[in-house]
Amino acid sequence: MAIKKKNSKHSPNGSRRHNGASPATTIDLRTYSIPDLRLEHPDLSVRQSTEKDGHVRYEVTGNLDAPVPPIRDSKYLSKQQCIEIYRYMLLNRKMEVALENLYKQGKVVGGVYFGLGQEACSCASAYALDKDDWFAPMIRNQGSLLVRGFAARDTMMQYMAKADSPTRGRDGTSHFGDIEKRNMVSPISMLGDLIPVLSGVALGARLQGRNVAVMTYIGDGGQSTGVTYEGINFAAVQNLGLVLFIESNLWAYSTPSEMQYRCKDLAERAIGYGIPGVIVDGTDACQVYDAAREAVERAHAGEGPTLIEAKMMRMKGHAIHDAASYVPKPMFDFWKKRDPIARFDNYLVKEKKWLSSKENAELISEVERIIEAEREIAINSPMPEPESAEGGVYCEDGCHDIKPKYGTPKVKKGTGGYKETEAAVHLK
Amino acid sequence: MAIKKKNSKHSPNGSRRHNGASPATTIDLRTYSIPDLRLEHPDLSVRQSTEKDGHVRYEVTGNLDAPVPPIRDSKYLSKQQCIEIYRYMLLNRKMEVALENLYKQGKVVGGVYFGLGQEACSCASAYALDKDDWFAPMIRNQGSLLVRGFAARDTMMQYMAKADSPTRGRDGTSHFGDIEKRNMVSPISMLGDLIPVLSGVALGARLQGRNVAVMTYIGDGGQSTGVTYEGINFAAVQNLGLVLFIESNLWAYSTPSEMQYRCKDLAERAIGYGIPGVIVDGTDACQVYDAAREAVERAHAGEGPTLIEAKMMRMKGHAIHDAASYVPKPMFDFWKKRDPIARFDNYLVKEKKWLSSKENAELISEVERIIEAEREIAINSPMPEPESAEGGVYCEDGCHDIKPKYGTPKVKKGTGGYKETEAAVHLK
Amino acid sequence: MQLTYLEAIRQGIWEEMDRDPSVFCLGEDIGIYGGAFKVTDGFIDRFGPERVIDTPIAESAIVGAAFGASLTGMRPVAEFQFMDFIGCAFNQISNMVAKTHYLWGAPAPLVLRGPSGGYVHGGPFHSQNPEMWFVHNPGLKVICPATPYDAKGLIKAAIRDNNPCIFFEHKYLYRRIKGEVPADDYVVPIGKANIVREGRDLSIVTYAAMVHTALEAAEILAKENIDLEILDLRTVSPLDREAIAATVKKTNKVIILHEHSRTGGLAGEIAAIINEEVFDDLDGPIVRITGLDSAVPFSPPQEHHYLPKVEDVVRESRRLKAY
Amino acid sequence: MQLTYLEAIRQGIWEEMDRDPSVFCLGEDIGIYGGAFKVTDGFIDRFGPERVIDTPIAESAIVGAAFGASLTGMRPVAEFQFMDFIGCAFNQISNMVAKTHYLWGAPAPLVLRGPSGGYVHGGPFHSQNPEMWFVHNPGLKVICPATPYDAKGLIKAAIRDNNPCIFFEHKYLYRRIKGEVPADDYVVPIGKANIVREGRDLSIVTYAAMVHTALEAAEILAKENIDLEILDLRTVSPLDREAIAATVKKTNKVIILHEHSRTGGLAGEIAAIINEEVFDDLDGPIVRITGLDSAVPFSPPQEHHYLPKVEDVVRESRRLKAY
Ligand SMILES: Cc1ncc(C[n+]2csc(CCOP(=O)(O)OP(=O)(O)O)c2C)c(N)n1
Ligand SMILES: Cc1ncc(C[n+]2csc(CCOP(=O)(O)OP(=O)(O)O)c2C)c(N)n1
Ligand SMILES: [Mg+2]
Ligand SMILES: [Mg+2]
Repeated sequence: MAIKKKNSKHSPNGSRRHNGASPATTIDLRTYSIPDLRLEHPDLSVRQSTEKDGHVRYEVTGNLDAPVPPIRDSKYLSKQQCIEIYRYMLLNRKMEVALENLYKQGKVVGGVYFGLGQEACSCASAYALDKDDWFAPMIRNQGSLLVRGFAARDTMMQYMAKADSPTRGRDGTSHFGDIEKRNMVSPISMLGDLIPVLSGVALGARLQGRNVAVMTYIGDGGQSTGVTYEGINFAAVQNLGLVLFIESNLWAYSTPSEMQYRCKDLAERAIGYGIPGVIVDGTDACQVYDAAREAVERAHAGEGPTLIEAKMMRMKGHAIHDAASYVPKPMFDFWKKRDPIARFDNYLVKEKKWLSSKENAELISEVERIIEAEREIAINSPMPEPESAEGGVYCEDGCHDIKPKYGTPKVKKGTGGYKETEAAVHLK
Repeated sequence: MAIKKKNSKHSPNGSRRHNGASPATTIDLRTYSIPDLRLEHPDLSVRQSTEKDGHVRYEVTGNLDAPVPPIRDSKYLSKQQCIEIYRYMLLNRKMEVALENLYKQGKVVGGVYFGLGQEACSCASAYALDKDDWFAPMIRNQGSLLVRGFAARDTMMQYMAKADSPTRGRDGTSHFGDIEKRNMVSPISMLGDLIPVLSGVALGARLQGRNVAVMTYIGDGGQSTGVTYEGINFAAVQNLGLVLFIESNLWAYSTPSEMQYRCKDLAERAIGYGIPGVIVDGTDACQVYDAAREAVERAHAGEGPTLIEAKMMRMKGHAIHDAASYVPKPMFDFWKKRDPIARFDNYLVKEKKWLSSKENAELISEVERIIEAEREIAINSPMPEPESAEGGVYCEDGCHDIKPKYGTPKVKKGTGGYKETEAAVHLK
Repeated sequence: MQLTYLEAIRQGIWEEMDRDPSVFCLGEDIGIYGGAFKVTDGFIDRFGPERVIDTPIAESAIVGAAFGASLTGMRPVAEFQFMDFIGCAFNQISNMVAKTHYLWGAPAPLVLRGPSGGYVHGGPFHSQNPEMWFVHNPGLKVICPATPYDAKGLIKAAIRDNNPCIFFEHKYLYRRIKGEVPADDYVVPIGKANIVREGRDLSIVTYAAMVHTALEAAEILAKENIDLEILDLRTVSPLDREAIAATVKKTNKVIILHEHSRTGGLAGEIAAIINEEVFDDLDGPIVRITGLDSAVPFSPPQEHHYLPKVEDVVRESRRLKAY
Repeated sequence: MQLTYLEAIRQGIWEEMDRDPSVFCLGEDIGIYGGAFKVTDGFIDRFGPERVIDTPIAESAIVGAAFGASLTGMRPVAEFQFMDFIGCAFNQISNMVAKTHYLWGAPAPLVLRGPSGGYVHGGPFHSQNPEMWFVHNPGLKVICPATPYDAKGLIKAAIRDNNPCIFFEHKYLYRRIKGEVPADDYVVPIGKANIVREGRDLSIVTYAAMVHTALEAAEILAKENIDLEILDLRTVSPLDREAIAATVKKTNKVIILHEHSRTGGLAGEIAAIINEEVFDDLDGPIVRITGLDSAVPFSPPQEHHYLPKVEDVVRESRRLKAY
């Protein structure tokens, strides 16, 4: 990411110059570079059109036959790391297949949300975090949870509302958290609220002398919320290590991204925040990782937030109930060819030859065995007792021993700063 | 405004190109032009610094001796119009002097807010509106109210909480509205909420077949609110004629703009909204007018919103109680030299010779007479009866006859679009 | 004809849009998709994308824009995808919309509507009943219908009302209940409660989905010779004080039943009203049956435990009868 | 020593910051300026800009960031410049902060504090008492002190509490009342009400500025041989049910007095509690004295009319005594 070294407080994306000294023509020309790691720039565009039968439908235009680009070699990932990410992506997908089956068997409470087509984004982003870093997934980032050390059963039990689920039945999907071991903040349904929260995590850590990276995600739809703006701006002004992935997957429920914003790419919003923005192909794990890792390193170096826009498509409906019939079919065809797992498989097996077909097959069946075993455990967990609905609204005395996670917070040193203020005087 | 003709849906501020076809080096370079009408670019910057005595204070750096730039000749304003704007600016200032005196005489309830140093911004912006356009002032835009045909007594009576004030005592300051004659929406204290509201006004008018301009204001501080973002984005996506002035007056209460945002200029945020942004010297009435007028014309032509950042300084404290001792004194000196009225006076009298000194003196005393007369009327209004606190929470039957302001709304024509939907069938 | 609760609401809005060109809809996914629950299904085809507007995900902007449009004489109907998200527009509703008429006299004829309520395993963020925050917010009308007839008549009344109305549609009822709805144009007056079952022993004051719970309990209790009177409030702000007073005057014992959490809930307000209006007529304490004081848990056994049930009404009615 | 209410709060936060390095402050204009009401005056000099953070004007971000920091074991104290602006962070408070512990077990030791209340001609946007929205929001503790002693002891307790606390400071009291505050470290327990005046004829249940109104009324009524007992709730969530029940059991008659608007207000909740706990002890209807059901008007005569007054308490006490 070219912007990495530019650590100026203002306009990290750009430079400016004035052309001309004559008053009448002074105009401020600014050049911003939004690094774009993609190896293709799909030009598809969606709009509402009223058809002859009176129906309003979405229509797609653009080159739907463009060839599939290659995977971009990572600047950082080793062979082993690539395979590990690939394995997480497989786990992610197989787990979601298992969830779909559980749903069909009537074992799921409510709906199921899928990250189909977005596994590279979830897995390679979370893979870029260090152990001490923090993260919060959104509903499609079930892969991130696996990378961060949660078991598939955790998510499965959440969907089945089981007694042993991380929230003991109280919430579903990826709505759970863990502040003890895995540094995960639970999402809530309201889109964008996590962004200032993760910024606050970075602030808390910094007060304890630690620059941690805090990664979270937001959709092309969810980023329209005001709290997204407040949260990113807060991180920018406070120079906090927020790594925000905008999962630009073309749809927000049934609404195409054209109806969420009017700029060309959401990464452009980084300019107005005064922080680096970068665009990656969200179906290319290497690009996702590289951008994420550079952002994480900026965070660790105390250089502030980064906005990463990952472009891809949501390859199912909003949730399992939604057949996505509003999506023009050619869009599915276009993006199906860009399936992140098929492409990574091809890259590892055929291009790089880092995996033999046999090893690949073994890996796949190992993953399937794991998921099957997890599924068994999850299914066998009981439903919670009705009475377990009660209690825990407050953290009662002794329920938690709260101390700063990273050691004693920094305190202004010496008494030089001490002043006989009104309060200090009164204190005597 | 150079962007005026660029009516493309995406990135109206810029163009983009890809440099290089080689995968490893693809980077997306984008050039945005943010037109900047200013004839100087002050480089002052404020930051917190801990001094030897342990006190944390604001420190200003930059060239504090820069010469005062000339007024930029307007592309549109005639001599008469310039004088009229000047007259409103005088009225604005004299009214605020009168308010300050009323306060000292104990006649004001609560505080007084001033637009000192910002009169050009309030008056010249509102002057660019046509009669059918809508606006909503913020608390410092008392000049806008005068331009839009309200009398000084209206604002004065608001401050004194009089029975004849526009809100009959129920609210103070510029918190009043008029949807019948002057197309004004009342502000509320919460910053930014007006922005989607004004966008909605434009939407309502458009549904009635009319593209109106809707002008409102927001401070460099208030624009940090999420609702600002939601509102501008809504106008951008819906292509509504919002004309938003960011009054970049360097302070939000005691907080310098450096602590509100990290980009260089707030006009840069226009890029992320995909709308035109422009910077003007907020102490130069001609620049303010020209930018406002072009934005209003864009709105009338159905070309969508415009973001105008007006740079200036708040020349008093936040309100009358605030001595603004946190502001480094040299900043006041710097901006005092840029007083919008003194500069405009000099421009009209000395440079353009559009006003003789005598005419100017007459104008000033006419304005003083008007304000004195308004003051008398305002003072003589009674206080409201206690019981007038009651009633009017709901609009009861017959309290308003509501009909579309601009005629019958557009309705989808013909029965071609009609479809025997479930609902239609049920309706039979 | 027999309509579902959902279809009744849909027809109500449809008819108002047909009748009055100043009515239009906006919200998330309400156009081509027809809304998360399909309340506006087919609207975009009939009324066009100008009057059926898909918005960005920005609740404060949706409410703000609806309010702004209402100031020009339009009558916007804004959908919240779930009423749980209404907190995202809270300030806009409370400080901008609700105070407008009182402060500067402008009417704001807008409707904010959407699905609320539990019993569908929606979990903590898709089961909420947030009406109390708006009951405690002068300037708003808050409507919570229980039947298809009322739902249609009240949505039409809300659209025609010159005040901001918040219309809570109980998602459990959407497709689960059907009822007779006349073909002719009609409205149900806002602010009027309705006795849905006459009885002599004690009164249940309730609304929305709980009306059906109360009716079920009444059937059971009838067999034990306990005769419930059930008052469906229909509108929770402004409240129909007369109707509340009248039923208590008649039966002298009252249970207030609501789905939302107990503390600070509507039952308290009604208890205070009863004290003010008919204290001397009370022959027993005012009893509350409500949701628990927590978020609504997701897991079905927990949700069941959390929410008021028929057996709760049966048990409390027996207890109060015996008092 | 004698301190103002404001100074007591300021000392409380100061001492906690001195004592515990995990406590820090954030908010608008709290640093060099010391806050709109100067509650954090001098803090930035003493504790440095890292622990006294001036934020952008973004209430949802302030609450979100405070919450995030609390998850790392910090104890943030976030200031709202006026509590009227708390609606701008409503969703973040209600759905993120309040539900956290119940849903996924994380404690969130943060304090949201700021000035609330009327009687200062602040008008509709600077006089609000928005506590009810949070009382009806399980998972939050809501604190409204009336005296310097309680204010200091409760702000310290709130900072040490492992739950999100909302701390309403009555701006009318800030500099108008003084009271004895011990020099030693102490806390006042959250959730415990306090009898500030013992009496036998009837009870006034109230809190915050209204405690002083009730005390003034009691002086007047004492001359007429009407002896008021005054219960200062101090914490409005969780409520001290025992204390409420005990005073009603003692006097058998009760007036609930609060400043915020009537409908959906705290008096309703308390009326319901009294019904549940001590119905048989009531010798008269539960009486409410509250603000009117509208925004708080700006003009002094109107504001005076809107807000509860000493004479209201005197009049209603006489009436209830005679019942
Ligand atoms: C504030 C808010 N408003 C509305 C919703 C309802 N909702 C849930 S997901 C969704 C679409 C989200 O789209 P996007 O952010 O693009 O994420 P994606 O589903 O594409 O991953 C909507 C409207 C919500 N969760 N939060
Ligand atoms: C949402 C919200 N938060 C806080 C405030 C309190 N407040 C009133 S004015 C102000 C400063 C505004 O600064 P700016 O927007 O730059 O406008 P200026 O006063 O400089 O014109 C603040 C913090 C408010 N009115 N609204
Ligand atoms: Mg999306
Ligand atoms: Mg400012």
